[in-house]
Amino acid sequence: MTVLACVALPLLAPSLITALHRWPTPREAVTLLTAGGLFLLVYSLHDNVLQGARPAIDLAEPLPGLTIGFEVEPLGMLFALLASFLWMVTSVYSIGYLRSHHEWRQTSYYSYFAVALGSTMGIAFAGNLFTLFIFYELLTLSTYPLVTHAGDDAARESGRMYLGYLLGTSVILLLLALVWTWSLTGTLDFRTGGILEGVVPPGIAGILLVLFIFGIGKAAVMPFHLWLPAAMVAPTPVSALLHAVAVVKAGVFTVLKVVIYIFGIDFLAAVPATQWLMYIAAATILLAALVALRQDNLKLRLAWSTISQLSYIVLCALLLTSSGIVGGALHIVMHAFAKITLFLCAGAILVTTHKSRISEMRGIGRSMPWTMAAFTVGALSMIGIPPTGGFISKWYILLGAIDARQLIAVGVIIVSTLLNAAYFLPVVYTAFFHSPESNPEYTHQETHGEAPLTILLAITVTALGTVVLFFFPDLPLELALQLAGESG
Amino acid sequence: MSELLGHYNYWIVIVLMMTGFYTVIARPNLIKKIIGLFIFQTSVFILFISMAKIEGGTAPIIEAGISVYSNPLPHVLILTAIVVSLATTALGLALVVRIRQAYGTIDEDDIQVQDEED
Amino acid sequence: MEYLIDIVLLGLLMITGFAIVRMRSLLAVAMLTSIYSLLSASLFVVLDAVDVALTEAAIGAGISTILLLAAVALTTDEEQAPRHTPLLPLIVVITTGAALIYGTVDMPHYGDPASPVHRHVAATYLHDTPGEIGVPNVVTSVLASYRGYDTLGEVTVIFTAGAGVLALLGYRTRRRNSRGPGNRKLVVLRVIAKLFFPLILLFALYIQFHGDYGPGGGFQAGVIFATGFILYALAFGLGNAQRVIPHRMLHIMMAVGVLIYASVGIESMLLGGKFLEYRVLAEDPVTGQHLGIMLIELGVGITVAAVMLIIYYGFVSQQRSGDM
Amino acid sequence: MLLSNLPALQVIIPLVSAPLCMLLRNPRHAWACALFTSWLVLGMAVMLAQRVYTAGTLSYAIGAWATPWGIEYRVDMAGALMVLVIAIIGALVMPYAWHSIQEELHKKQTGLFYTCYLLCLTGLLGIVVTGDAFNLFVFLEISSLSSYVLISLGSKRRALTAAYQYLVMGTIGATFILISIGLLYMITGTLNMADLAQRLPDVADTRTIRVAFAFMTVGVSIKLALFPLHIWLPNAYTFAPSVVTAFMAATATKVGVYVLLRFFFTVFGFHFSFVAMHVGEILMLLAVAAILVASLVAVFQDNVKRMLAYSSVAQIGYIILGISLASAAGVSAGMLHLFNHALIKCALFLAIGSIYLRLGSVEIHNMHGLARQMPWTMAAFVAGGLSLIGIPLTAGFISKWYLVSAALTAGYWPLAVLVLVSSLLALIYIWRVVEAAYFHVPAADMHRVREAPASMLIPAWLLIGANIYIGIDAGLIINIAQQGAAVLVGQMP
Repeated sequence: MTVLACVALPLLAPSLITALHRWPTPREAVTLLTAGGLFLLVYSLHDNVLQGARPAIDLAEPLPGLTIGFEVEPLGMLFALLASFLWMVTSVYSIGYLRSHHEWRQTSYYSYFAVALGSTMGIAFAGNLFTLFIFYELLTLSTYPLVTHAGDDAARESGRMYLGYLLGTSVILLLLALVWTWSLTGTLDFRTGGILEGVVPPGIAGILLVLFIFGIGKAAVMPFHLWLPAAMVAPTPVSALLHAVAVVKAGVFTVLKVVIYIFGIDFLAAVPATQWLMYIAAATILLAALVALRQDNLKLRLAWSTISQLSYIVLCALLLTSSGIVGGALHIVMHAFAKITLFLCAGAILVTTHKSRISEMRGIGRSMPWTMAAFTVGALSMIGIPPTGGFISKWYILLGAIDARQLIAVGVIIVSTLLNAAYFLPVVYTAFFHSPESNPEYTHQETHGEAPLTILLAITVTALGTVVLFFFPDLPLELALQLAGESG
Repeated sequence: MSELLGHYNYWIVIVLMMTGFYTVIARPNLIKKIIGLFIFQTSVFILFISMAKIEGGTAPIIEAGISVYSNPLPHVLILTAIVVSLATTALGLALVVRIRQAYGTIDEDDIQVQDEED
Repeated sequence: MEYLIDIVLLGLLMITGFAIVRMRSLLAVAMLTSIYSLLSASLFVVLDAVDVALTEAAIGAGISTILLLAAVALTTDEEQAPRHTPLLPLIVVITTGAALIYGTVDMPHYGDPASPVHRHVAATYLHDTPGEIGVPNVVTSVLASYRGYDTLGEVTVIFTAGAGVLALLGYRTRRRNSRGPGNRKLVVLRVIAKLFFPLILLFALYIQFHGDYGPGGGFQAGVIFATGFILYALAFGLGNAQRVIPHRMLHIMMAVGVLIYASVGIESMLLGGKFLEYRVLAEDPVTGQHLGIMLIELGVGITVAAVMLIIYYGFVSQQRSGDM
Repeated sequence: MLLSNLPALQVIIPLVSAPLCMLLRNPRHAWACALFTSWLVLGMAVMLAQRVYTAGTLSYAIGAWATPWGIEYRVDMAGALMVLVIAIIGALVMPYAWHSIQEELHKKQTGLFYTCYLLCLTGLLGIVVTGDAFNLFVFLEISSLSSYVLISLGSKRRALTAAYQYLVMGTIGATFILISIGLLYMITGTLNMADLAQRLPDVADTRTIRVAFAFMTVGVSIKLALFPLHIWLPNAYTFAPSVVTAFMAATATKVGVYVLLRFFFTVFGFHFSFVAMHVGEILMLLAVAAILVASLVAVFQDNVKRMLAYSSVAQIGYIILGISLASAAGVSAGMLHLFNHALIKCALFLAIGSIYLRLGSVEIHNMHGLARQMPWTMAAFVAGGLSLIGIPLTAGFISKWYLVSAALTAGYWPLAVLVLVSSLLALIYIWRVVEAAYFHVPAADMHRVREAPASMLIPAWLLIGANIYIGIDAGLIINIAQQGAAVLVGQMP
């Protein structure tokens, strides 16, 4: 029942939000209450799951043999905890951001945001691939209005790209893979050890794996990655929660689920295509990092960095080792905290100074020390420097690569870490150590101070979270280990 | 020879049908098309009636002393079909009259030119 | 001898058909179409289909020609030369024709008594009609009883055409014009019309009620009945004709005919039979059949006559001046 | 009396109420008559489907004449499903019609409009329930003639030429069907479909039967607008009154498909149609062409009605594709899509009809910012559009799923890809409307546009509701489609 409530609560909230569209404060209170309530609900589940329980519920049976149902397992638990926690933070942030930015259509913003979160919960708790696919599509559709929120030509253009890539890949490749799997095996349930072994020859399984990996466009494996930079026209909180956490993580989460519960990692070891897909993921890591290096727009640099980091997780999944799985699962969490911090900082800079280019941010650290300090924490975690959570996940990832004896993967991880440093540290350097006076155009910038309080609060929480996760990684780690144990 | 005679009716009927069919699809004049349809359908009626004919038979009206009658069923079918054909002709011509009132022409090509201008 | 007539008629039909394709004057084509119809009606007589011949003559050569002439008068007489090469239509037509010719190879021979057409269903009709229905004209028995439902459909088709023409052409009720245009020239026509009008109506009634015994029935009767009125309208003007049978009355007739037909079917259901099971209408099954057939033929006649007149009125009322 | 005569009454009731409707002078009464009849028809259709579902195929001898001498009405599961589709659409379209027809038609024509609508309903129902080949032709003509009239009543003059074009093509098609029936009769001596099916195997090897088969296929293909014989459809759907478009798009072409199924499977038999005549391969080619070409053309239309019309051609392609797979799974996927697409397209055309009523235009470039003025109508359009694309939780998804799965099972994976790619094309054309209505700055005089009346919104939303319901729980409808396919396919391997 709690499982159902987790999905239903955010999906039902918009009706109340819309009803209150004339009264901003109660409307935002509803958003906050929903977010808080959701987190509590999700949190209440985690104890049971850690003890091995798998709460499940079946809702409907649209097609004979295919149900819409939910079942909580460690990875879903982890993802749901992450998304619901960060939604709370982002909601607080959104209020400050939207108010100080005087955005229009705030009611529809909050409504679609809630629906998107509901879909994310649906993905996290999906009991089978069919249910997962439904919420996957719902997530795309509910985030589309958020991406095109600005309503101008650029937003529409990006919206088309967003929808085209995400629906296109999922309808043509992922759906094909789904139907194919179903017609081969007669089921789409998530089962330990997979459902394909013994039914499908490795050749077909290879084709299926290709369809799955590329069909999950939200994982942004090249060449289906361009929607992510395009989505950056959205308001910053959207980019922060959805395009650093919910949407993209839904993608890699699905990849992990498919690899572990549909194929089974033992079976995949016999599929030659796995190797090649891993190389593509590795190439994505490096190429996206190189592109990120050249971006002057801060949000775009973050977006390209996200593409690169997502492929870490895809790579982890394809390493087919238990440390790899642990690393992938942990990286979902660690990267989320770090990246959301970075995005929230970018948004804070935007609302306070109306600047989005890195080259304009000289000396900004002096007027916004708190924001930029948080940014630094996030950047360190992205690179994987202790004491931040990023270090832990990267450790497991490296371990997984070594276990799998994939020297190329090891090399890629090391090189990309250097690249991470190369594109994040200059931002920090520019902000703190460049003198603002060096550019006469921006002499008036001293007039602005720190960001609004709600924004700072949110940033502090996520930055702190990044550090805390280094010292107390127990909860995610336990869940990840349990997952790795299950996957054999 | 018997092969020729045996199918002579059908072959001519086919030629007639195709004459009508050709008029429908090749002629741009809307009335001519309707006439083509009429010829096409009437020829199909002849096909049906031809198959109903029986050698040495007579009209299917039961009379004492006659034992061979032509098949009444195609006659019945064609009675219905004639009515359908009349209904189609009437409707088609009514449409043509209205088209003429709306376009000032009943030539397909002229109408197409006008439609493209819209 | 029969074969010879058959061959000659078919040859004439072919010549007429080709002439229709070639000729550009639509008026002439309309007349040729009428001739085509008459020729095929004659052919139907040769082929023992007297009922069909009667209908084809009344409809094809009669009503259809009137409609065609009216349409030509309302539009234009001259057909423009086609602007496209007729290559594609020729290919389509030749392919279709070739397919049909291919199909004839395995057909039973013309007039062959052993052909399945004569053996299966039809033989039973011929054999059972006297006992089950009790009318000599087997065409009537099949039309009205064995396949009476088709005929209900047929009446509905004609009803649809009437409703359609009404919706498309609407109508303008004419003011009564006791003296039509050019009335001096019409004297002969009027005298003849006056003479023929009652005869035609009488003939229509004969055809209506004699359908059981000879060729004829409600459908042909309705057409002939309408023709009488068309003649009347031609001679005395549309306004006068509409005074005899007003438009509203035609609407009612057109609907009532279908309703009579259908209610015979519904009545038979109410009496515990199936739809259109006439034998339950009376104590004696054969009497029931007679009664049913008579009633539905009446319905057919009423609707057909009304629709023919509605269509005619619809076309003629489109003209701004002068009567057709 | 009612129960035992149900199959006949299903057709007789609308047939009788058409002349009654004509006698009513007041348009409102005529509308009430048509509305009442439509609902009655729906009630009977539900009863009929229930009886067939529990008791199996029903046979009704009209005039109590034994087959094959009399005309037989025969309703199996596939037929019951079709009757249900027609009845549901009719019952929903009629309440909608009142406002729309009042706006779009001349006052004098409204009474006749309802008469013709009832005749069209009669014709379509008659085609489905009949078990006699020639009777099928008669009712086909009733529905065709009345639909020519209905189309010609559109408010633009191009409605007339569209109706004329349809009349000419439709009559050619009907004459082809008549020729085919003639040839069949010539060889077998019978007109009853079941009797034909019994007698045909003995004579299947004659050229005459092959030609009869070809003519039937071509004739029916014109009626169901199979590519490339679809050219009458876009104009007819674009210029017909909105109600007519909604009704016909959901029923007329579907009945054509049903007739095709009847003849392929019941009359000629699976073996003759698919093994001897290779009709599966031909249909597959045409279906693929229809899906690709029509979807592509739809992308470039500015007139939404025309766009949806081309989309219909593509969707008919899906249905035919399912049938062309010549497997039980394929046929049931085709029938499922037939049902779902009827619901989807009707809802979309109803929404567009409401827009036409209020906006006076159905061109995309006039719809900028429309969603604020007509939120419910546009939401219905979006929901219908999503179903057309095949987004999960909609009926469109269910049928697409089955179609893809049937194609994969039959080993045609390129077809599966094609179906999915073309649903992306659907996404593009639907989204052009959505973008204009939701994400564009409103046009200057847009504020004068009001939301459509409830009588027009409710039918559209009922259809959307059905769409979503099927998307969530399709068990029943799948079961019916599979039973229908099983009846049709019968002895198929």
